[in-house]
Amino acid sequence: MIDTRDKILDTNSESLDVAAIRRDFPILDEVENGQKVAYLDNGASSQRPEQVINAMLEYYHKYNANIHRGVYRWSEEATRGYEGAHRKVARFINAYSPREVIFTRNTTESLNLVAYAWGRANVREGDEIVSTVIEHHSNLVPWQILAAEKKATLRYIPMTKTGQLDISDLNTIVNEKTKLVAFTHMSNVLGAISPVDAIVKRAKEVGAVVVIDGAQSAPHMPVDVQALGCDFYAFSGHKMLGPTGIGVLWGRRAILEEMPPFITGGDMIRDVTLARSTWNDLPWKFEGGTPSIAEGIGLGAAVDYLSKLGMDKVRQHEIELTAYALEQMAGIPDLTIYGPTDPATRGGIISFNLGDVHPHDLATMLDREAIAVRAGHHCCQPLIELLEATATTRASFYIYNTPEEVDRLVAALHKARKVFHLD
Amino acid sequence: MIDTRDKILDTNSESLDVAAIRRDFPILDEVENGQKVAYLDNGASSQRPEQVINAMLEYYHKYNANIHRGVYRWSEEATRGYEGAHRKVARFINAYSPREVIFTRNTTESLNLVAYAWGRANVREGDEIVSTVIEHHSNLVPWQILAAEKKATLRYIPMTKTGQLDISDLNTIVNEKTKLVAFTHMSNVLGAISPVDAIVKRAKEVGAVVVIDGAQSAPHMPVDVQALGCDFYAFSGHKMLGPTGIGVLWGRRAILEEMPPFITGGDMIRDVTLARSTWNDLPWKFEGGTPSIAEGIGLGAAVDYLSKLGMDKVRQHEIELTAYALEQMAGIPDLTIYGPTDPATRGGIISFNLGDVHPHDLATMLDREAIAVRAGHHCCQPLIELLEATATTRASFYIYNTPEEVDRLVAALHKARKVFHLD
Amino acid sequence: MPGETVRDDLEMEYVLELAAAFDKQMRGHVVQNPDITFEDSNPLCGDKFKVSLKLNEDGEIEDVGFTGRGCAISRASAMVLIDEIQGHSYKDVDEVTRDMLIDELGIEINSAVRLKCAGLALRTVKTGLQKSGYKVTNAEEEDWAETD
Amino acid sequence: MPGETVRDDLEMEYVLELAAAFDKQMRGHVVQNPDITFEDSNPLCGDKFKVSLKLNEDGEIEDVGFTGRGCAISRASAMVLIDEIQGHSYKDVDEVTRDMLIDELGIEINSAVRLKCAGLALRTVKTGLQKSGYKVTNAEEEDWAETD
Ligand SMILES: Cc1ncc(COP(=O)(O)O)c(C=O)c1O
Ligand SMILES: Cc1ncc(COP(=O)(O)O)c(C=O)c1O
Repeated sequence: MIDTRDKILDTNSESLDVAAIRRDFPILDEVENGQKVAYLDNGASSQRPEQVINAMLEYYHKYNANIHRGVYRWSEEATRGYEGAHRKVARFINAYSPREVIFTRNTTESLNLVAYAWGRANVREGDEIVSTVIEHHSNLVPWQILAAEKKATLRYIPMTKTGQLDISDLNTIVNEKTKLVAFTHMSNVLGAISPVDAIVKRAKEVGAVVVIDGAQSAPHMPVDVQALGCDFYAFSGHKMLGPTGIGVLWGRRAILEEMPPFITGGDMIRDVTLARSTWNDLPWKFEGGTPSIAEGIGLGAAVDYLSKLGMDKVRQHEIELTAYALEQMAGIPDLTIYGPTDPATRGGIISFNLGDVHPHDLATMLDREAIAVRAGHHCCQPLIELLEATATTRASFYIYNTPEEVDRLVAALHKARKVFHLD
Repeated sequence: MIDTRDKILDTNSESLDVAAIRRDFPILDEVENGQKVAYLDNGASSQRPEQVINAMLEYYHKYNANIHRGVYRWSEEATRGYEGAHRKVARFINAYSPREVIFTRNTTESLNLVAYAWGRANVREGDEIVSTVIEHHSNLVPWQILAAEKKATLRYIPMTKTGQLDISDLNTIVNEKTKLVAFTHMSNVLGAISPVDAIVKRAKEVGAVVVIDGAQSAPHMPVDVQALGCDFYAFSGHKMLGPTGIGVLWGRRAILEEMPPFITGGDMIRDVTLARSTWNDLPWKFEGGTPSIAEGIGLGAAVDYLSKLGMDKVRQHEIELTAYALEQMAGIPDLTIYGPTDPATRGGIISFNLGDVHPHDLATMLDREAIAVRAGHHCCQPLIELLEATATTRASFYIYNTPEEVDRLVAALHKARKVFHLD
Repeated sequence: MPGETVRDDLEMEYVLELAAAFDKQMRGHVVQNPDITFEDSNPLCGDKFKVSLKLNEDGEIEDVGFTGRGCAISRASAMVLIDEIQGHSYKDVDEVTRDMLIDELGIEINSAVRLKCAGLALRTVKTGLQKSGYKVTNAEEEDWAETD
Repeated sequence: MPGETVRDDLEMEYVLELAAAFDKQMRGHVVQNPDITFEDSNPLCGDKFKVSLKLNEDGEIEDVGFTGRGCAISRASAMVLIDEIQGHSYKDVDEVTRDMLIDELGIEINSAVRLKCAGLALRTVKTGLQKSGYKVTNAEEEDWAETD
């Protein structure tokens, strides 16, 4: 165990320089109850480095203006910054062109965009839509609504006992009637990384469109939408060092060109008469109204920050930290850990329960130790039911988390056993 | 003329203390081509005071976390700040309850929310929807799409020669078939304030739902949704000192309760099973996914700032500045000014054309004088056609604008006559 | 002990005791011919309570039963609530607020989620009464985070 | 004069001259039996150009005509474009970029809107050629604001 810990601490290794990273996040020096806050709720939202905050400040202080239409320098610079952020994101996920990158509010809106604009134009009565039992509500409810509206059938890929998607019946579940397959790249409860290749291969055999929820993968591992082979990929800025209020939908150009628009109004039109309207070029066709300009610029800075670190290293850091945490937590009596056990097949998300202590009560106790975790159903009620739990407590890591913070979590869990009379 | 100018400059009057206000906006000291920028593009987007920027910075630096679900102080404070902003906005527009205040990205999304969620559930074949010929595309295109989808008829309230809505045929246009009437509170091209009372009265006679586009009114005059008598009221944060990425839809509670949701997924549900889902309380039912948290908090600070100034004074300042500008501009040969001439019936938006100089070329010339204006169709193509113009140049004022800036605009327009060989 | 704020590591102690008392009292307890049954849930975590209330002709609450699942805080505050309202007129429910219950638990509550936990039983009772036509204060407004 | 940057108040002078030349040359000019006609617009302002091109069997552009409406910059850059491509092979259109046209106008362009003005005629010609199966560089990429 000490090996893993030392490896992470060894700055000569190929790992991230966590000490240097932490200097970019002054909030991590905030103290609660006499201790620095161990922020282990990154699955919900990450912190943002000064570089991201400063990029937005610079916009507000130096060239604050609406984009596209202004005939003066501020507006020009704002346009450059906002359009440039699309280009940065395109490079980050290896999109063919920035025109395939649509800025939304968050993953949820990105997935709704597909359900409304693609779904309502392409799904018909009797068709099938496939999702999975492990999905976040945002990748589940929109398909329920679409299926109900179109009288289509919604089918679910089940889960194995070890918390992986169970693709043994894939060829039945995804079949000739399937029009769309939507699944998460990484579970936000179990950390499990999905078998993308197998699902995409099968979906493509039957000509279904593939939607990947990348909310938990884009921030934490290298993502190449071309290699994934999907048609849509959705993620959120606020989980990847970016500001709130900005998300991304990547879509294949040919599909986006064919799709009707979603949010309509200013900036997404080419020509409007009282009788009818025509649409602007991609991606503007899907970005109606004044967009989240400062937030787009902030997301661009977040992508710069992550790219500079290198997403391989980000992933490596989290594998090491997760391995260490799983090792340490294995020694805690009464602790149930959900999901796969091999850190190579999962992200830095660990959900657990301590005896029959309600996760809320456990999280409250951890909060007294200045450890910020999440407790609840994590917007995955069907999965939580399957785990036969009321809820879980979840610790989730990012680039600035350290083995010391894991140690504090482990110590606090030992202490919790006393507080809740489990010993 | 000098009278008006002096009145505005007289800090003993009931007017705003513009010099003090400007200190909150350091960007206004930025220099272009040797002069401070005269920012006269407020109709597109306003500047933001330090108070707003600092409120967001504080969130990012002191309590950055996702809302609602976190069991630790940061998340609790973020929740308080974000929910509190709803309460502030509710007070600002005199809503019955913060539950009637839905945060969106912008006016455009607010109007689309009504078109999708209310419109698709309530408009049927043969029904009629009424909009007007002066609308911003955001209050026009969503109704075109809704009408086309539902095979409903879209009718338009016309415009008078003087640039006011022409309500002489209102009783025919709004009739028993009318399900929804959508119109702007203040034209973003002409500045004209709409005859709200007459339209609302007629709409209510026939039982139609009334949607008011408040993008240009909420920032610039006192707004009381109860007094207006409408059912929905939409506006944008970025035009009223708030950040980008946040807008508001106010709706009457009883109507919102009946409506199906729009964006579905995390945070807007009460219970999710694989078979079906139920919805959270208002307004969360309409705020699916991680919201624009920092931006919501920023909007709360913007509303505080405006409330402290007093919206009556804001309006008074703009009436005075507009009166002064209209007086001064009347002396420029070849200048056509659109819209009503009485400052009491219009906001601080002045659209004009100088001879046959293309507005883009004129705006470029003004930019060389460090005067930031807008040129184009202002997202109102049908209206621009009616004005028999290709486009217009538009100057629009806000709390920090001064008579000196008007003087600079007027001087530059005189100069433009020479540059473009009109003299 | 009620009302006293315990701030050490064992400050959950009293809450856990109350929750255990709640579990014991509710186990197997069935309200006969309830006048009101109502289920509510905390959308933040999926915890749910179903309340059953028996009222006599004077509007006094004769019996209270809860089923469902909840954390220690929600169960403890339900226990306090039962003590407050059983044998009293439904009108007295109006005088109970979430803050009173939290005070009684003797803990400091640090998060919006936990506030909703502490208020779940009260919300369920109040909304149940309202939906059956009894006039009590609007419970849901307590679910709104307070600001300055 | 082409290529020279004039930075005083009269820097529009050359642009206005070119725009006037464009107006004069296009007035009443009709391309007979055009091989390509294509209309494009600037969604930011509603300005539109419709181009008509006549090509001979060698792929040389014999005649160019524009109708529609545009600001001085869009008309001036259309004038420069016509001079560049008339009498040349359609393949040479590939060598024309928006930046070249702007250089030729001798003005400094400060805004994304004006960049689109300056590129409207070129975009219309290139997209028109593309839609008719002629291989030229993708015009629309020039419409993307550049970063660092
Ligand atoms: C009258 C009017 N309606 C709607 C809008 C759209 O606002 P937004 O772009 O913030 O959605 C605007 C602003 O451009 C406007 O002026
Ligand atoms: C897997 C997954 N999908 C979707 C979402 C929704 O993201 P957002 O709330 O940013 O829309 C989340 C985050 O909560 C997630 O973890």
